[in-house]
Amino acid sequence: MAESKNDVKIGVYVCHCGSNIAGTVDVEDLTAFAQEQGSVAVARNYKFMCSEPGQALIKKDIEELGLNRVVVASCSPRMHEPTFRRVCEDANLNPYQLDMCNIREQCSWVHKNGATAKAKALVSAAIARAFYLEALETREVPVTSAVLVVGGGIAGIQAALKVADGGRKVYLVEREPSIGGHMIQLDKTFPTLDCSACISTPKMAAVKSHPDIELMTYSEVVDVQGFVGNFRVTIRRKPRYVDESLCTGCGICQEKCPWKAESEFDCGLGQRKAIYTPFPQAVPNVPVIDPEHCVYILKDGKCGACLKFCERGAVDFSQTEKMVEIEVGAIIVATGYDLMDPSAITRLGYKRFPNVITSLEFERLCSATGPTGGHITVNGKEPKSVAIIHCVGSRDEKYHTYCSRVCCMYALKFAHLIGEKIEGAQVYQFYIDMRCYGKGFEDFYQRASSEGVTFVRGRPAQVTDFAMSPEEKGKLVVVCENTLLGRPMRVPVDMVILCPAMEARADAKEVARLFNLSQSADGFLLERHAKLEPVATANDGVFIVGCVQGPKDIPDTVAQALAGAAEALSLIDRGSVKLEAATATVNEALCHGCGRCEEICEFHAPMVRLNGRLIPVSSINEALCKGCGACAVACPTGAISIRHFTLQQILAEVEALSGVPV
Amino acid sequence: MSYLYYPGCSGTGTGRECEESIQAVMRTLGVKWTELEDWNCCGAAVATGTSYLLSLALPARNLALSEKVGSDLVTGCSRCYLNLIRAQHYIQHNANLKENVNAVLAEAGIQYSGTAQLRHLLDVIINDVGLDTVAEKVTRPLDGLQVAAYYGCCQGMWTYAQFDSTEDPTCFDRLLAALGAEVVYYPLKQACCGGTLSMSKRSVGASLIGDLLLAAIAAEADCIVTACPLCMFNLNSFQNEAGRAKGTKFNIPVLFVTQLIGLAFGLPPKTLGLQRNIVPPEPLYRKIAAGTAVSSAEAVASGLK
Amino acid sequence: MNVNGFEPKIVAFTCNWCSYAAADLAGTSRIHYPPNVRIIRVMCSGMVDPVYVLKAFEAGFDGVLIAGCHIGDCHYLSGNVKAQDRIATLRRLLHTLGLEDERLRLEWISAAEGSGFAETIKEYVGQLKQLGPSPCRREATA
Amino acid sequence: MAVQALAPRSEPVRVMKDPLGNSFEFCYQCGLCTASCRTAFAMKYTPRQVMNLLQLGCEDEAVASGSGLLCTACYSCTFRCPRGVAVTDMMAAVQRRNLASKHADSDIRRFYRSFMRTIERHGRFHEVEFMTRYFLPNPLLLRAEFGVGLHLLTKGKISLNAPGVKNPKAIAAMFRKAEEIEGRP
Repeated sequence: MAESKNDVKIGVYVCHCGSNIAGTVDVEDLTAFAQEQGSVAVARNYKFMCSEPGQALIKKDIEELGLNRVVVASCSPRMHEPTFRRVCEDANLNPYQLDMCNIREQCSWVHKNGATAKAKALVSAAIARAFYLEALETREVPVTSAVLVVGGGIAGIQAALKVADGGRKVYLVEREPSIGGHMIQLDKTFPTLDCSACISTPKMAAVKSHPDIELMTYSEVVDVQGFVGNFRVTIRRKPRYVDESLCTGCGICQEKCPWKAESEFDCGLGQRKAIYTPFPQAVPNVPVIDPEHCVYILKDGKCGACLKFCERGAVDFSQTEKMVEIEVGAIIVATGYDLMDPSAITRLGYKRFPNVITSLEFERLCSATGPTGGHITVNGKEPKSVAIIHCVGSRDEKYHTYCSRVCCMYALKFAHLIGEKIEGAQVYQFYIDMRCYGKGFEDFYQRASSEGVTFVRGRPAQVTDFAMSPEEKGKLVVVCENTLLGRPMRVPVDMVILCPAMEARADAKEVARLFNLSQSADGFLLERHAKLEPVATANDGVFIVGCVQGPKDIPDTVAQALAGAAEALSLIDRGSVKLEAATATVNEALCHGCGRCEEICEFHAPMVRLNGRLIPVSSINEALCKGCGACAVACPTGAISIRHFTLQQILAEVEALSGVPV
Repeated sequence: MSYLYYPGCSGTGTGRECEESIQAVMRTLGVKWTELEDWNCCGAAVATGTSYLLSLALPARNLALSEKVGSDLVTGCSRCYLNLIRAQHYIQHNANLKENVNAVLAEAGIQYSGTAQLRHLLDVIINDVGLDTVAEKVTRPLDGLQVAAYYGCCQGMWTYAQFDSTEDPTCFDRLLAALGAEVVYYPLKQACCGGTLSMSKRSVGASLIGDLLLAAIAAEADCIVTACPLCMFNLNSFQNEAGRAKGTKFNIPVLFVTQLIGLAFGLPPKTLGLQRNIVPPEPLYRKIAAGTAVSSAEAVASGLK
Repeated sequence: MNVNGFEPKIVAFTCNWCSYAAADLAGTSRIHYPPNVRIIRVMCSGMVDPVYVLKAFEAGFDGVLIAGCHIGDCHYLSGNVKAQDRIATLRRLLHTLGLEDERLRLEWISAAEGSGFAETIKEYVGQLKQLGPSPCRREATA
Repeated sequence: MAVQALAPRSEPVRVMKDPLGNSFEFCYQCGLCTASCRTAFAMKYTPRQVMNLLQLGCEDEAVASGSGLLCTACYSCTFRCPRGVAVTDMMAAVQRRNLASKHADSDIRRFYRSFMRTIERHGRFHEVEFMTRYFLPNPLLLRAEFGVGLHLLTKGKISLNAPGVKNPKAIAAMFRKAEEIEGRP
């Protein structure tokens, strides 16, 4: 913008903010000071600048005095910058020609003496910077009207359905042969005790039949390119060796397949065939062939029972891995959690004693579709007494410092189910704190307590088979302190259920890298703001929902899933995205095309390519640029600068700030 | 390689048989070491009860002495090892502590820099000498001998953290297996023996010891093997008291690990100080002799029987 | 030594997402601290060009504070790490100018650490009082 | 007998606040320390309760209870503590203060004192001197230990002339310096 020094007309507006500012800062003195600064056409103060009359005051000056810069000395820009930018826009002044000067949060509220002096310094700096402010254009780019949902657990399912019901195309990608996630493994759900399968299978079916959802199971996202509104995603589809279009899900192949393997779905408590669907209600109801156990694949050609018996000829060993590329405007990551393997804590005896099991294993034992048909038995024996140990690997700096949030409640649920299924069974809860914070949780706690559950407050040190009394012979003994009595306790039981921590997926790091997200210290993915942006992330257009963000129960997970859907919908329904105007820009004359900017940028915004005169120069993809400035600092020739935070602007601030004595 | 050896106070007294067997076995294994010159008591389990600083400075003096020589410092006593490694660890992680400790050491005209290398006897036998070498030296495999491997507590928590698992160490089992012995499942293998409580608070000490002995008997072990002179002393000396506490009579041999290794190597019991064991170990000899095809002549010659 | 009546002048480059927000929080929670510090808002600590720091000393500031999000929390993933890496080399440069290490300070202050921000400033002002005026400034005045 | 209600105290706790690892403030009372402790059953206050007393500022109560004396320093609690509290060091500190206080059991105190005295004098442990110091004042003890003592003698496990360090004075000097730096306990 060709604008000579004397064209610059700055208006300075000092806000009293009632007495919040005026009580400490001499606003009259400050206004007078501002008036004397170069290029300042007018300086005024007013009780409440953000109020209607205050805004009108500024608008009037812009229009009548032809101001082309505005400095508002009031509260934090994080508070009212949007307000005053709108004021400028209304008066046909480019919003980026506003500078805010924070004389409340960072001056009047934190100082007594020297507040006015500091305010002067800040104002002079704002004025100095304003002088160099440039009008910036916010660009808009169209948005691809489709959403990718990664992960087919209850979070992914709910998000996919909600977006699709909004009439938008959804791609749902699931790594396993079927959707359903952890929830479909559960028996009943707290606190309402409705059957997990009964409430989730209809949702799974709805996904399958929804015209706007393209379901890709047994598939993984391998690459993500592009930016908010315009992602290009590559998906690897693993060979199923069964043609989804032909298979009717009759199940004859599984019946006839002679080769067995441990069932992942049943936590290894049961078995499945080499060609299998993880569970009867699988969606899609199309088996996969597990190459690790299929003898046809291992010893090429031997067996082939499935081939012979499939009437539709759906079995197809010629299938190979396929790469699919899709374009979406938004991405919802719902990859869930892993259950910690408690064998790390050897003293609790998991894997040493068959009757020490994890919560998930117990869910399978309880489930009618489980390996025992819903009978709680280990080696055919029904336990008469059960110990449930909370906080295994949670709230423990040796493993995970956080609380896993769901264990207290499902532990109560377990107690109830045991009482239901085993006449006169004795159940002990070993807890540290009962955390029943949710809706209906406390009632459930009360109910469980009334059902003859024994609560022992104390973290057990050991599960041992060393009997110190006749009663302990042949039992597992839980050793702990009853912290309410201050007495060591030994509790003999027939079965021990461990409640292991929910932890970040083993591959959370790769997922974070893939979608350009950050992880919090505990390994879970990081939301943009803990309170106000719970599902948004540092990467615009990518949202995280469910346990990928941290341990959650089903209601919270679903709530987040729907929030994610809303975010995705509001993004693509806008049809276009405004791109940050304060982005990096390259002065081609200075650029040597060294590529330092390419290396340092986390968002792949800069790219060195030949320009019109076939000289290698860097250029910034403004859609990708977040305006963090890393490249500008890294640039050896100073060819790159950040709009709205230029070298000139900031040096001018420094200069001005130093001018006023402390 | 050659080592510095720190025998610890029990070596000349209550733990004499441990010391004798350690020397005999290490000689057989061809391990070269010299005794740390002018070593002092590590403070045992008692110094902490008097002064935090002393409980670190006493062991630190020995570490400092070893630094002068520069070779690895080896000890066969878990309590000594615990105190030494604890001092090393604390001083390394707390500059202020290091300053104070060195101020105390200055009185003895010495300074601790932190370069000392500390090793446990088992660590040396298993990881430096190696189980293969140990197995080669076995002339009288302990076939059929059922052994309760008693790791001990402070070992479990400190020693094994250095070269094995803290919560579930197995090096002992591997070592004894190399001798041909059958290591029984011993649920209390890391339970504390009560340390000095056996003397300072008998009623408690005796009951702790009683549990350890009961567990070993329940596991049908012919003997208990320990690598700590204090455990050795407790489990041997107080079987009567423990018996009274538990309403039974105990008479189960308790051997120091190198005593059992020595037997497997065919060393004469006397050189292993076995005659000093308070609970007579003779029943084991018969079992070993029976379990292996040795002519009675040999047996006599080597003093078995 | 504490130069009598010497009031150090500090410029703080704070990142928009964490440390600037922390300064705001100190305000909203009315936690007082010395007025010796003047804040310049940048989007990211990784945006602070060494030139700004040099300019600040040239302009007579006694101390420069660069404050960003804690490692791992950077709004731009790793801007703060970049800042950290840069500081080392910058320090060496300042040495050659005869400026003490303490005059350039790097702090991670999250948006939740209002009191942390105030404390940092108090502490830093005290430290600089001990240190006395910046050599550059002394030359300027001499 | 009426139990006096416990009131939290404000005076600073004197047990070592600077161990390696966290201090008692971090304890959240899960009881894993006690559960891992073999002697807790014999303590008036379990390790967890001792931490709690320290949190409440009721250190004297903890010291008087003598619970610290039953700690065998096996470190199970410290290694397992989910909050990284250096429980063993805390217990040792309580133990120190007990031994130095009027609450100390005279035999136990003498046990510790005799032991440390022999080390102060010789630089190494010296059975005979220890036993004389420990047992003589209380012949009953001697009788209790007679059996064991005899065993040790006959098995040649008591050295009548155990060598000490070359310069015992240096060790004694270390003792004095430590006391000077720390004060007691």
